[in-house]
Amino acid sequence: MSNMIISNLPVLVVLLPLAGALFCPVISYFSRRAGRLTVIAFAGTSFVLSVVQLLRITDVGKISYHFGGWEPPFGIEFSLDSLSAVLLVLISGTGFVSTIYSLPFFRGKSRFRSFGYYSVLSLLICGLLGMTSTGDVFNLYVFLEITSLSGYALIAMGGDKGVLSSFRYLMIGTIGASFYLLGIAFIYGETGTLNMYDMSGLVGPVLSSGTTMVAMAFFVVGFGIKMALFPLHGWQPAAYTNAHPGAAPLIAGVMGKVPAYAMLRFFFYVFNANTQYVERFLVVVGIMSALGMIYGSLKAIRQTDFRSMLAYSSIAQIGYVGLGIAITGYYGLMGAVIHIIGHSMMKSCLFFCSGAIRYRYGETAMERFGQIYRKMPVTCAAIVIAALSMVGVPPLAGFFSKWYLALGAANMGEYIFIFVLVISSLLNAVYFFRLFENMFMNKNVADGSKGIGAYLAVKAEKKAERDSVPFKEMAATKEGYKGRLEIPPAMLFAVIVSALGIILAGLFNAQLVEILGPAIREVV
Amino acid sequence: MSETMLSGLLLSAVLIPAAAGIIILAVGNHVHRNVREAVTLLAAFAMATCVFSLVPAVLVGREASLTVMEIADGLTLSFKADSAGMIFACIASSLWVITSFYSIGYMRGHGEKNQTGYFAAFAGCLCGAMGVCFAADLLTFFIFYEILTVSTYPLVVHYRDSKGKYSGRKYLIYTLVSGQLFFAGMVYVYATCGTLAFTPGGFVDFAGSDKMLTLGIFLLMVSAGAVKAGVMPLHSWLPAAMVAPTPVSALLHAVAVVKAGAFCVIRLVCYTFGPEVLRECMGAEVLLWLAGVTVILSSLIAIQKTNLKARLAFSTVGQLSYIVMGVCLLTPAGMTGAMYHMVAHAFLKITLFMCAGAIFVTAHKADITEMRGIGRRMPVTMAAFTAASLGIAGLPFLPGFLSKMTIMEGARQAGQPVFVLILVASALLSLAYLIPVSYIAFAGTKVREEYLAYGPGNRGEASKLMLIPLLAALALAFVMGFFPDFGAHFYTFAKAAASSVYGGGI
Amino acid sequence: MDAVNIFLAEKGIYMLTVILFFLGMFGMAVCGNYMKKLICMNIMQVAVIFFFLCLGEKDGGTIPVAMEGAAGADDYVNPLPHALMLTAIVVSLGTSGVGLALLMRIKEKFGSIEEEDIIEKEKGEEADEQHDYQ
Amino acid sequence: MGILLIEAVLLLFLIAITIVIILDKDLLSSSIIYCAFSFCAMVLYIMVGAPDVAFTEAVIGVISTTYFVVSLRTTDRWCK
Amino acid sequence: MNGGRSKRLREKSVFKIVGIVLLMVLVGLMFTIVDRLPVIGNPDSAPNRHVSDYYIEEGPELTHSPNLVTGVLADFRGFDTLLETTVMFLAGVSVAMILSNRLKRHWDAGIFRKDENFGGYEVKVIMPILIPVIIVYAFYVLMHGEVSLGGGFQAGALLAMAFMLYIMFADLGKNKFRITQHFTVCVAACGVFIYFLTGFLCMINGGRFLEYEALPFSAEHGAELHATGILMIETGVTIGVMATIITILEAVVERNSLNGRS
Repeated sequence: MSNMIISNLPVLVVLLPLAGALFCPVISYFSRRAGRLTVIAFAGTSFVLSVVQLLRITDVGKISYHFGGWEPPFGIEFSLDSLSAVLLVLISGTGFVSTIYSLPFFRGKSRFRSFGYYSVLSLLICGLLGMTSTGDVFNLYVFLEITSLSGYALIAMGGDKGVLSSFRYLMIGTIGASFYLLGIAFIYGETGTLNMYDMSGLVGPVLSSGTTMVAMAFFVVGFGIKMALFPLHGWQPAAYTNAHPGAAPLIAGVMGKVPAYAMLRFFFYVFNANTQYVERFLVVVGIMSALGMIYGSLKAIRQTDFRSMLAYSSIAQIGYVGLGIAITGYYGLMGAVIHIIGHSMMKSCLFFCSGAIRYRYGETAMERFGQIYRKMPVTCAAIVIAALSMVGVPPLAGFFSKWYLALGAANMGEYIFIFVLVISSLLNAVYFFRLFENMFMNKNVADGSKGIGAYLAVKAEKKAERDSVPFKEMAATKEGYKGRLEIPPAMLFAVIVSALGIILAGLFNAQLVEILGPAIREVV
Repeated sequence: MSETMLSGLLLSAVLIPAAAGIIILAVGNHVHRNVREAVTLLAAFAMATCVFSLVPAVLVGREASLTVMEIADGLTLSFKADSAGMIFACIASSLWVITSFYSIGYMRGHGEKNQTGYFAAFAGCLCGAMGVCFAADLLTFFIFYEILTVSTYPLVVHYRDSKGKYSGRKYLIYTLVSGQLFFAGMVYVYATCGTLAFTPGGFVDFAGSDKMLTLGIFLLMVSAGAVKAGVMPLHSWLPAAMVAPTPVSALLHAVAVVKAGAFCVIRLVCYTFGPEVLRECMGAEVLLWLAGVTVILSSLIAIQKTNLKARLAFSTVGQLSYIVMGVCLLTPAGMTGAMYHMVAHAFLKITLFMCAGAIFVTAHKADITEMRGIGRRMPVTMAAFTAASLGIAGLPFLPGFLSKMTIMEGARQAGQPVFVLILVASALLSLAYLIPVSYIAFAGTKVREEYLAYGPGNRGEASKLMLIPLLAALALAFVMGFFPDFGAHFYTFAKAAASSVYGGGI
Repeated sequence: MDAVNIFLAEKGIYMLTVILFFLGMFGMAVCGNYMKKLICMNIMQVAVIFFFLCLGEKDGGTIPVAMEGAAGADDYVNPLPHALMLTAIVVSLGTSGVGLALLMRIKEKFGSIEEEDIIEKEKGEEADEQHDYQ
Repeated sequence: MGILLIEAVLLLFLIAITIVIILDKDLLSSSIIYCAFSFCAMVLYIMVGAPDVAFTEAVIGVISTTYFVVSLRTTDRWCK
Repeated sequence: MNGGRSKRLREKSVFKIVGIVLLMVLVGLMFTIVDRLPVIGNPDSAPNRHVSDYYIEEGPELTHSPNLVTGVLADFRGFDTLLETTVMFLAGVSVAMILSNRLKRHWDAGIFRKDENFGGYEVKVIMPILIPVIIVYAFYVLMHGEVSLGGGFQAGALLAMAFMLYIMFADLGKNKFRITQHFTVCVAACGVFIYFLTGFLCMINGGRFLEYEALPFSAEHGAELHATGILMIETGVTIGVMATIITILEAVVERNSLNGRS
């Protein structure tokens, strides 16, 4: 049994969340909680297996899994190296934590409504895991579609404004996916194969032809839309702001990063990045991300809503990753990957805390965050840690990705990028310290009766009377939050884990660099 | 002592304040006040013992070094206790003990809110300061430098009112911007020189690139130190930070933040760029003249300030520029004088600030004009104030005198007679802005009616918890004046550091 | 006329597909009505699918079902694009299904599916109501 | 061979249909025309030699047109 | 009001002109690019040479399915089709979730009968004939997936269409068989799970995911197993697609009747 698991690790890691999503509707026919718990159990197993896989890859180096027993160019192949293995652990970890985090949002909900959210969230995790581990170009398209569709659904579940922003995201997202499909068509027209490794061999002689250029342009636009790179980010602020509070950490934290990883894999592992043809596109990506870093931070300064501030800061942070891709040196790439890992932890931690504040006080405008640290000390500590890490204060994760990016830029002689890095982190400092001022110095204390928890309690009470079943007392009540802990234990677990993740990613990033080293040195 | 013992002491010196900060933050509100204060005091004593037990080893020349972990690709978080670091560490740890007692008295006396945050941030600052002293390479130095910046912010905005908010913003703008410039310079240095480890005499050599680039990179990096040390164009956050409670100003101006800025200049000038490179690219010249101007200008401004704490702030700006000037003279004597002036200024300035705090808490007076005849009510405090101000001015038998003389010797060695004049002029100016205060306190003719009641019989002295640390600091200063090598052998360390950088010769 | 036919046979088909693709995208951008945007989106996806199929075409190749007569590789059309395009068509159905569901919710909330009315209503919106979320 | 290639004719017809849909004011007629579009695309796929894809396109075209028409009952029928 | 309107119209027309100009530029650019593509239909262009020869020559023997497209679809790139069915299931669940934030009332076909006079004589006679034929045809298409045209999606869609016709025209009064969205989503989940199970069985039996030789059933030679594997997959796809289309239809129609306009 165990060698079956070990030999089929890549598939199990990706498909367990899918199995969870399929079981959830059937099981929740019998009992509401069992449906949710199956999804959490499957996501947990997938996380454990991805850790086992990472350990196996650190000593084996590369794993290639052929579906249906067919050799790669003919069948589909999962190709995993240390780069994708680390990302798999990150995605399944964040996914597992956010499934637990969303439990309190569904207390007292009808059987039908609660299983839907959980199976869509589980499919989002499966889509993200698949996008990271696939080695086949068209397979990446189908996983991209799964991720986008579950993204549309989760954003649409965030209320009426969420529906509108989800529709706009659907429009632009489909254009992005069609561009990517056209890119595949052009590359398929030139090389005749769909397997990335095989394609990297065949694309060499054809690199200078016009069609490959267009294919690269379409990839840049397609992935640019999906990862909300600067000029193509129209959909992103509204989508991240109005997403469902339980899914916002996963969407904002990880869903924006995996297309960036896919772009990195395309430009470095399929088209080798040192030829001057690819260089042109990387310069374009560099300009887009540099402008994005400045634009995102400036817009974030002007926001009053906490979530939209974080959304605009995500545009700036994805610019860091684009910068790393444009710098192309060993350190540039390393900086991009470390920033993907660091920033997804920071952003999901901030969205966990924003969801917790919304659950307890129902507040999202930053002015009304005054004195909440008295009642929610752990959440505010997590916000401080994540914000300081975003600004780039040394011992935390944000500093070290900036360090590698700046080092890569200095080695490559592009000093303008260091200047942009400095400006962007200063602008970050402006709006994050303004957040601290609002949190620690404002006098207007948020009142506890408007929180989502209270809202759920009221509805559950009405429902209990309707079904004349004894109403089980919840921690959140009409008058405010009465629980022993500051927020429900599931949420507190998520906040603490992500805050610890930031600290550990900061302190132990040298070990992370050692693990990622061989995979990146291979293409530099 | 064995090698592992030394590195163990080194690591614990840095970790104790951090652990104390975290404990206070986590447990502070749920436990009785005294227990929380006990944690601070315990941590202060433990750190002081760790640092002072390192002194004999470093005196002998055995540098305790320790690599904690690999922090970035190819770079390690490593500590090293060399003589320059020891001076700053000993000042910081001994004064933390004194300031803790003082701030307990101040906080209790003044009935401050959110004290837990205060003491935790205090411990955080000390952890940053310790890291800055013992850092063995630029990256570790920058990490703890930023920790110091960030953990001082809650102290500056302690009163959480609008005034506090604006001075906090000004503080952040100056320190974060200069921190990022330092970061950019450090990246360039690592990219070109391949290493960041401090070596006496400097390791930077931008082969081939022209002088202007080296000057540019040097100014980029030294701006971080200059901001914290309050060199003139970048000093305006320091008076603005006077909004904070007095123990914080004491900490800011004597123990941690400002000294860290001066120490950063020392590390950059002597251990990173090195005297030859700077002499060639005129970097030290620029800084030298800036410091000179600062010394004169700040003393002039101090004279006009009627608020006692503002006056002391500008006096700090001036005194710190002594240290920067001493280092930038690029002569062994200059460096020794600068190092020792750090010690002298620390003990004397903290006494002045404690007096100002005591006056504020007991007599609720901040402005000098309202202090006519306060000597009748608080003779001991005002006597200490007068003694310390004489020490700052450079009276013999007080440490200020020895450090000023050495810096003058350094100026003579460097062939810059104009700076000798500047030093003498500033000594007189410092008398000009400090002595009037004690004159008003004692010999003032129009004594205010509220102090008439006080006479030799009844005194309205400050509480014991504030008076004892004040007198202890002054006593230490006096002892330092007679025996420069008392306790932590500050003067020998200064000479050892100078000789290691300039290769022998005082 | 056959010169035109030859040109059409070789490259003309691609050009017309490209026109159809950009027309679909242009329709999505210009049409004010959200329903029409959805229809244009489907048209755009059909254009992409057809473009992919043209890549696999062979002169003289029959449909990709193995018969006794034809044995070699030149007798059959390339089956790979067909397999891929089945997926793309089903994906386009899924996307337009979700789009329509969103459309119905937008109609209920904003009362119309015209871009201008929605933008006006959206601006008039005061702080978003906290708890209409699922 | 006077006439143009079959595929070219069908493509021109598709382009014409798209222009009509863009300019049309009545959404119900747009949906019906979209069904014609789908049928025409099916014929195009057969011409290119892809019967499987044509079969799927025919079926899926009918179903998506049904969705469009059914959802028209909620959303309004006339557009600006 | 007219001023506002004309301003908006002017804006729109400017916007349209800019759009058309942009369209022209893009299409012109694309023409130059498309020139470099291989000529349509020449047999030795890259896509027709490299991988597709293997599919055409070895395909029928290895996958035991003369229909090459189903061979590629279900066997060589079987994983894609699993993901695609998941996309369908995902679309079904998300539509059900998005349109579910209202109190539930089960709808009936009345919404159609009230408007048009559906009860015509022809409908009553023809429908009972037509619906069974569609269902039989659907099963034919499913079973013949490998031999001739057809496959999971087409069969599933046909069954869904048969269901639609049944709901619209047949007289529901007689039987009280209530189909809730939760039920149809569960059926879709079971369909996709059958597909997943096929792959999982191969994995348990020692092969790779979706490696049909490793299916635990007994068969004379490998190709037989391929055929059973493909058939199992096709049934899974059919059930999944059918149930999803019905879910989306139910959700959309149910939303109509709740709007009180029916």
